[in-house]
Amino acid sequence: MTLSNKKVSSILIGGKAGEGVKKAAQVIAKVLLKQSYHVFQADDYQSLIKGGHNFSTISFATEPVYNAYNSADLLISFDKRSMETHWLDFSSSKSLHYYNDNDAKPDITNPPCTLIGYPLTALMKQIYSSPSNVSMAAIALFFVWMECSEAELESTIKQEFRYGIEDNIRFAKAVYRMALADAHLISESKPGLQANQAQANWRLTSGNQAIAMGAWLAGLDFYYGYPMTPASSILHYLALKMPSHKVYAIHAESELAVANMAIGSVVAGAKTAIGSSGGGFALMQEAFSLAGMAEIPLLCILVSRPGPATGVSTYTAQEDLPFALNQGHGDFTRIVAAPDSPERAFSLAAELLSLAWEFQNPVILLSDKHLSESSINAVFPLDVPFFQQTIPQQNKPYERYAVTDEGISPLLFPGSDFVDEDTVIKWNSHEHLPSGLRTDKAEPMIGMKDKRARKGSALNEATKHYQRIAIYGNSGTPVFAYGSSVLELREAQKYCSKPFVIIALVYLLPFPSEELEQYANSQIVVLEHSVNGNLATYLLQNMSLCIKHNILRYDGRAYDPHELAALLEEVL
Amino acid sequence: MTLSNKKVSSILIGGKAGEGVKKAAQVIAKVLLKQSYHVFQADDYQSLIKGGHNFSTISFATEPVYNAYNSADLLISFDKRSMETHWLDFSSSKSLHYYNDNDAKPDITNPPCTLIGYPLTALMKQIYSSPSNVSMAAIALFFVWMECSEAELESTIKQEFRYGIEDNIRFAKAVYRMALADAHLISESKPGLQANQAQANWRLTSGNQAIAMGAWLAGLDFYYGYPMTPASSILHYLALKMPSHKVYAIHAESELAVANMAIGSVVAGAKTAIGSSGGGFALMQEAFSLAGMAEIPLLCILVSRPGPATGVSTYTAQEDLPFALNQGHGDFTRIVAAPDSPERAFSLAAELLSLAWEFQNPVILLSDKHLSESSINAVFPLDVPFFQQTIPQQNKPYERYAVTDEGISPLLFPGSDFVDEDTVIKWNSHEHLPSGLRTDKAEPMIGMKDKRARKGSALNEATKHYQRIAIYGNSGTPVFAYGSSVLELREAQKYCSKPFVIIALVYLLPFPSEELEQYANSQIVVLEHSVNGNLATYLLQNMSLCIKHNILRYDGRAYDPHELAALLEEVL
Amino acid sequence: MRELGTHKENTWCSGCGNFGILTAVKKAITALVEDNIKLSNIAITCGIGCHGKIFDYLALSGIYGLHGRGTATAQGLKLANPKLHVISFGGDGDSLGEGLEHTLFAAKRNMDITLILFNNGTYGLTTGQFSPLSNNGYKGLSTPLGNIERPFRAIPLLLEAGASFVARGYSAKIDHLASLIQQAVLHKGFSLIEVMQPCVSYNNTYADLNNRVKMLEITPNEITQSVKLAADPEHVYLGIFYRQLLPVYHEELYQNANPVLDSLSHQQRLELLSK
Amino acid sequence: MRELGTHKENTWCSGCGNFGILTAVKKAITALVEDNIKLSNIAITCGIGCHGKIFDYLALSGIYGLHGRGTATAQGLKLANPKLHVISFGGDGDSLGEGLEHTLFAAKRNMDITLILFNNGTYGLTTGQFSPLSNNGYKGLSTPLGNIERPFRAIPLLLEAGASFVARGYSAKIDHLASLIQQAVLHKGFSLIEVMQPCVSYNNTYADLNNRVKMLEITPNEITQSVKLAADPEHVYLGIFYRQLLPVYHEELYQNANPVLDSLSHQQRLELLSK
Ligand SMILES: Cc1ncc(C[n+]2csc(CCOP(=O)(O)OP(=O)(O)O)c2C)c(N)n1
Ligand SMILES: Cc1ncc(C[n+]2csc(CCOP(=O)(O)OP(=O)(O)O)c2C)c(N)n1
Ligand code: SF4
Ligand code: SF4
Ligand SMILES: [Mg+2]
Ligand SMILES: [Mg+2]
Repeated sequence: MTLSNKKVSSILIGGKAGEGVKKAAQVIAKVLLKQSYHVFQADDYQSLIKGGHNFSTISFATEPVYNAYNSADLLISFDKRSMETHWLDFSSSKSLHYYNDNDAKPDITNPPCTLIGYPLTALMKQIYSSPSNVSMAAIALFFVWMECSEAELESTIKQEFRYGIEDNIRFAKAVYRMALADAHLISESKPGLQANQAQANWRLTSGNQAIAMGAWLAGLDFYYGYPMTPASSILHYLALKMPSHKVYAIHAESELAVANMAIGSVVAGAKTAIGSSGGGFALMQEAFSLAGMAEIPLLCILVSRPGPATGVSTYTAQEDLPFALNQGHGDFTRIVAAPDSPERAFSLAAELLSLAWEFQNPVILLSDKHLSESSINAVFPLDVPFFQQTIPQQNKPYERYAVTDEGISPLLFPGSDFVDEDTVIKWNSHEHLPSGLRTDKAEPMIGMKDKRARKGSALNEATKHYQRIAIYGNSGTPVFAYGSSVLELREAQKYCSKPFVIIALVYLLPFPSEELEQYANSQIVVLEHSVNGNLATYLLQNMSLCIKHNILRYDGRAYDPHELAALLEEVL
Repeated sequence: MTLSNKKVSSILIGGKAGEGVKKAAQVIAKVLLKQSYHVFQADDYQSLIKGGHNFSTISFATEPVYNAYNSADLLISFDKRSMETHWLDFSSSKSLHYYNDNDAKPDITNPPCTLIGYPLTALMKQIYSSPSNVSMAAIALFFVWMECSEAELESTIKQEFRYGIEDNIRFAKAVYRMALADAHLISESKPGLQANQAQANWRLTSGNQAIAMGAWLAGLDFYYGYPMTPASSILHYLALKMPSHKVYAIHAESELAVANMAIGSVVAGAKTAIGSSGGGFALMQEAFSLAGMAEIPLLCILVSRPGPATGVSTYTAQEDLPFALNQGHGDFTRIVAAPDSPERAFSLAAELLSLAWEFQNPVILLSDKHLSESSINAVFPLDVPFFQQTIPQQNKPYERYAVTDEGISPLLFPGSDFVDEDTVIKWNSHEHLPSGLRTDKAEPMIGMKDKRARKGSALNEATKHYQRIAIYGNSGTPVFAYGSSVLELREAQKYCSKPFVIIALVYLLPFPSEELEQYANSQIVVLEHSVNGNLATYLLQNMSLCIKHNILRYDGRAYDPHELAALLEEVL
Repeated sequence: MRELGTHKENTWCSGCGNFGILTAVKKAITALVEDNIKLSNIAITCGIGCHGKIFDYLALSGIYGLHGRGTATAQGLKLANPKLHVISFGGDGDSLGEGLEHTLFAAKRNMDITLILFNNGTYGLTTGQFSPLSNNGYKGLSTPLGNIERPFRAIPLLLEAGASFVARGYSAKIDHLASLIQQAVLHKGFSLIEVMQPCVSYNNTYADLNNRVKMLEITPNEITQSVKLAADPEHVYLGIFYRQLLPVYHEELYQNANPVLDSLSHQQRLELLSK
Repeated sequence: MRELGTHKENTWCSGCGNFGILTAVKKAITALVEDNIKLSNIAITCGIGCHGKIFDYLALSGIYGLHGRGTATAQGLKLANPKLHVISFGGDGDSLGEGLEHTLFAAKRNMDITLILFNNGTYGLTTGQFSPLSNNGYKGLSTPLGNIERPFRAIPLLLEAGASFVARGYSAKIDHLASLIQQAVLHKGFSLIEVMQPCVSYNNTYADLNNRVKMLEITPNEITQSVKLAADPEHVYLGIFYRQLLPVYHEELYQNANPVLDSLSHQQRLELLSK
């Protein structure tokens, strides 16, 4: 293959829920990754189990890819709905569109792209004795397109699928051969990319997987969750890792249980995280406030989707910023940080869990569906902090909330080996004395509130040791964003004729004033997925800026890089 | 009686929980009110049912009294603890201190005040066959001090108590006579105030009662609550009014039930309110967000106490501002307003309920313990808005979320007389089409979010028709505050030698920028009951100001007017 | 009678038991209309889950509520306007997990509403995690090694909580189910119908159910008998397990008043307040 | 053995049943220490209410949790370190109202913790509103005309949910109660002790209880018998109604592992991740 003028290629697979669209895309992404392509896989799906219309996109290149493209080079449609949707929306004359011509033949004379139909349904009927799996066709067609061998196809399927292997291989091969015969028709669409050198430590990783693994590396013992898209996959992933990684993933009866069980586990000394999307997170607020009061280190993961209420469950949004920044009632210190890439999701989860433990405070990791559920070829940064519990100097008697200069009290856990019979460790949801006994007296109230405030200031200071903002680009208008919007911008940056610098807010609270000072009074652009322009408002509330334009998108979808580049050209 | 140089007199009653301290204070306040004194009654109590130490203060004058005083003219102690506490803390040489000398005789030679003990316990033992009631003594002693007749004492007791009337009267009279014999010792402490003309429409009203009645006048049909101090008395008060006022007060199984049952009632057309303190309010967030999405008019009452978590349940605080301003996940319009007096609590509850209905949006009334549980001689402003449901022009088919220019859709309720068999009224927690059917499509998402945003802008505009800020004073440094802090300032204003103007934020969200413009770039002082200075931060985030001083108090107690005046003199 | 369906695309998996329930609900509603119940006096609520989608497929008024809170919302509707016949559709995760408290309190109060419980033994919509009614050993994404809990028994639990009408139907026995629904709605007090609903994607119980279902011959007189039959290890009995008339909450609260329809006018309130 | 009390002023009303419970708990703990249970391996939790104040009066480690969430917190403690004997103190409002779901799920899971339920039939701390166990007709500030609900039956409800040890004590029968607590803590699995606790301020049931309490002679073999005795309309039976050994949740989850004590080191994690 030769290096063409096209830098990034994209594959789009569409079909019904239950047809294995996402799985096929994953397999394809993994194959590409093995060939040392950088990949970005995004899945668009609806809140239903079978039927409807799902599609997945894999964009890949020899350099990093930060986002998925709408305009695909290779389109594969399992059904009529997919075919019509993607063909009309995203096809170019150079695209190749494979479709299932048992489903419906397009009724058009001059297709906008190379259009090849195969009788997939009929073929499956012939071949399968077990339940059929049309997603094999996507893999096979991809192999033809990529000029990979039939043997590789076979071994890939063997590796990636557990059931009905025989039939799957027979079907995949049949499709492969059929398409190979037409290989002469498809050359124009081919990726024509040169692969890089093999990258041993790449993994196809979603944002949620990275969060899970980053927290785990930093010592995570327990994860409590209740299924809620798009946070559920953290629970699912850790549940799978339970036997091998000694991390316990518990699906509790509700988010209220999740948060309060988690707090119990922390009191017993376990490093613990919880997660949900907006609606479930809302139910954890009282416990979040308890974590503030009782000085419970707890990593809380909020993965946003469009709201309010149940909203749109399987799409993306950044509407929860003010909610995340102001979780829980009462005065205590909040920390909120948002990863701007899956790698950052890994390091940030570790950082935040460690900060939580160092300062005995809850922390929030704010992500969004597009970041959490999209996958890339990630390399995990392993040099992340790990909070090592030291056995505290035990003043006798031990006081859970001993008042110290920095506001941080020594930690001990019931049942731990370092605790003798006389030690009493009392955590409390009421205002309390240093001993952990409840109080309602004025003076101890002031003392304890001051202690927590001092601790909070130290915690805010400590965030400065980490990378609180990230800057991408060299010159031009600053464009502010956080979360997956940063990924959108980074990919669009490749195409935008007007230069811009991306200012990614990794730490949102405390507001990274020092790092952002350089932009004071600048003319900036803000990109976010909300109606209200929450990020722009938040920026204006915390520094002096002139917002030239606030790009707001709130239809649950991520930008196509070209579309965003064009938009930026207008507003920069 | 003659008008003395002392403008405000105060009575302080201390005793154990269960001894009727608060009830005695209430009776005394009512008697004063009947004599046309302005009163302010504040109750300091702990989270326990019997024992401990409670005290109530009644400050009164011939002009309005906005707060209670620590320094009392008349002190009545039922037990040793009260005697010692109040005597040492608050007595002046002109004070008169009655105490129960069966409990403990003070061991001091030169008391700082006139000190008179009576053997109350022994007397009760003699008199009572039924359970004794020491609070009668307080009423009797007050009657002597105020030079009211024994007959008036008797009729007051008859009116105010239901059980054990005979014994109560006998005991009260015995105390009265004993004290009358010592009347020559007490003249110095006497209030010496001239009563005003009788005010027929005054009622002794707490902030919570005013909220309840204001909302009721504006049409309240249902109140759902779950007990939580200091919000519970709204539930209790309305439960009492149920038969006479046709308002239904339901104590549900939890705050989650409260909020979701309330939403159900709104869907059936009932004007509905809910209330709690921070911890319970936190549990209502998901439903609050549902109200935002489904366009549910709902009055939500948040009465603050010190947090975080369970905090200090029976004291006051203003720590919940950021939490109140950012309730619920997802983008929708929030309205938050805080009464600065019991009268305003009445009008604001009515205003907010009407705004909620006019714009089909949840609203938050933010109060605090000191405002909600203190009582004054209030006059209810009856000219408050009342949202009159009009039968909407029914486009056929009816669409619950019809897209309109102002963003407001016509309201109809299942089961109402105006609904025919063909009308289908669908409210939805998901993003939805105008029909109320769920959608996850990009275009209708945008349409509906835009509609709600338009409605939100109109709602924000509409708040301008109401008094969004209140100004007290003519000249001097502006001192900003909200809630009960305004009351503290108004009373302190009487004594502060340096002039200041109180700027009370009644509407907190939308931020009353227009009204506050006149203070742009001023040097101001901010008073609030929080550690973090949330109000100061909020002001700075929304306008350009120079905060000379942020007075923070966070021990759960309100300021004494003289104490605050002195403090203000330092910082103004 | 007008159409009870909507134009919303149905997104249940083909073969899902929910289709049978939808048909049964429509039949029951049709029968209720014949019983002189007005469509405009029926209100529906639901939680979030595959079951909840029935809200979109029925041209009836109501509110598509929050996950787990449908029964609370239903109670609020009934209290505000007792003229309404309120039907709440709940999932097993929804009504016996996230929203367990509301379900049990609705029963405790004998609130005059009907809960149709879609028992598919799984969290369908969120891709098949175990539910409070899943069997021990059930494998799902959150329990890849198998569910280590034992299931609740919906009917005995609700009976213990105070439900005054308790029945079980099967999504594949549409006419029987329709008749249960009709009776449940007509029952004055809290009625539960547990519907055995195969989830073809995550918990396909058709074969097992078809083997084990059996019609109850009579409604037992003794509650212990109801419990025993409902929990029979061999058969999945279908029918009405319990039915009793007990005071209903809204009448205990305000007898025959109707809070919404009798709501005091502004004038009446002003007068009362000025007294 | 060291002192089990603290210096915190006791603020229960004099005569409150809670005093008896406190004494019984101390006795039970003393006995458990004699059974070789270490004080440092006992952890307590509670909700908010008068009952919760016991947390301040016991020199034992643990967390004073949120209203209604004590049982959830207790489960988290146990799961993290199964060496701990976890005792949760719950009010009737707390454990069967606000936190009903956690209580029933702890039972369902047969989580190896002990719940001591302070049944005073009222919300004591918030000034005596009706609770989920209050009788019909009970008058409180939120129900001035009388409670229109009927109470849950704590023991039958918990049995139905799956509790494997269920008992009832009386705060005035301290030794008996202490022995129940001791046995409950030693029981492997979820144990409930419903303690009849007169609230002298809002629900003084001493006279009634003293009249009606009766000791169970034996623990029934049949669960239906347990339910019948627990719900006896005439007598308030005291004793153990049910006891059975069933798999406990934490062992089903990780057998004999101890998540906290066996937590992987940084190095082990790095190695595993690099594989
Ligand atoms: C507060 C909250 N938590 C979680 C979710 C995500 N969620 C949606 S449906 C569902 C479970 C569905 O299970 P079930 O109630 O049994 O319904 P089914 O899909 O099986 O019909 C969950 C957990 C949510 N919508 N809201
Ligand atoms: C979320 C929340 N809601 C309400 C409260 C207020 N509250 C404190 S204790 C209590 C009820 C106490 O009743 P119960 O659990 O029976 O305990 P008891 O006082 O009777 O021992 C309530 C409602 C709270 N602390 N938290
Ligand atoms: S996932 Fe199960 S319950 Fe949901 S629609 Fe499919 S078959 Fe039905
Ligand atoms: S209110 Fe009742 S439960 Fe609470 S301490 Fe007093 S007597 Fe005990
Ligand atoms: Mg289900
Ligand atoms: Mg109680």
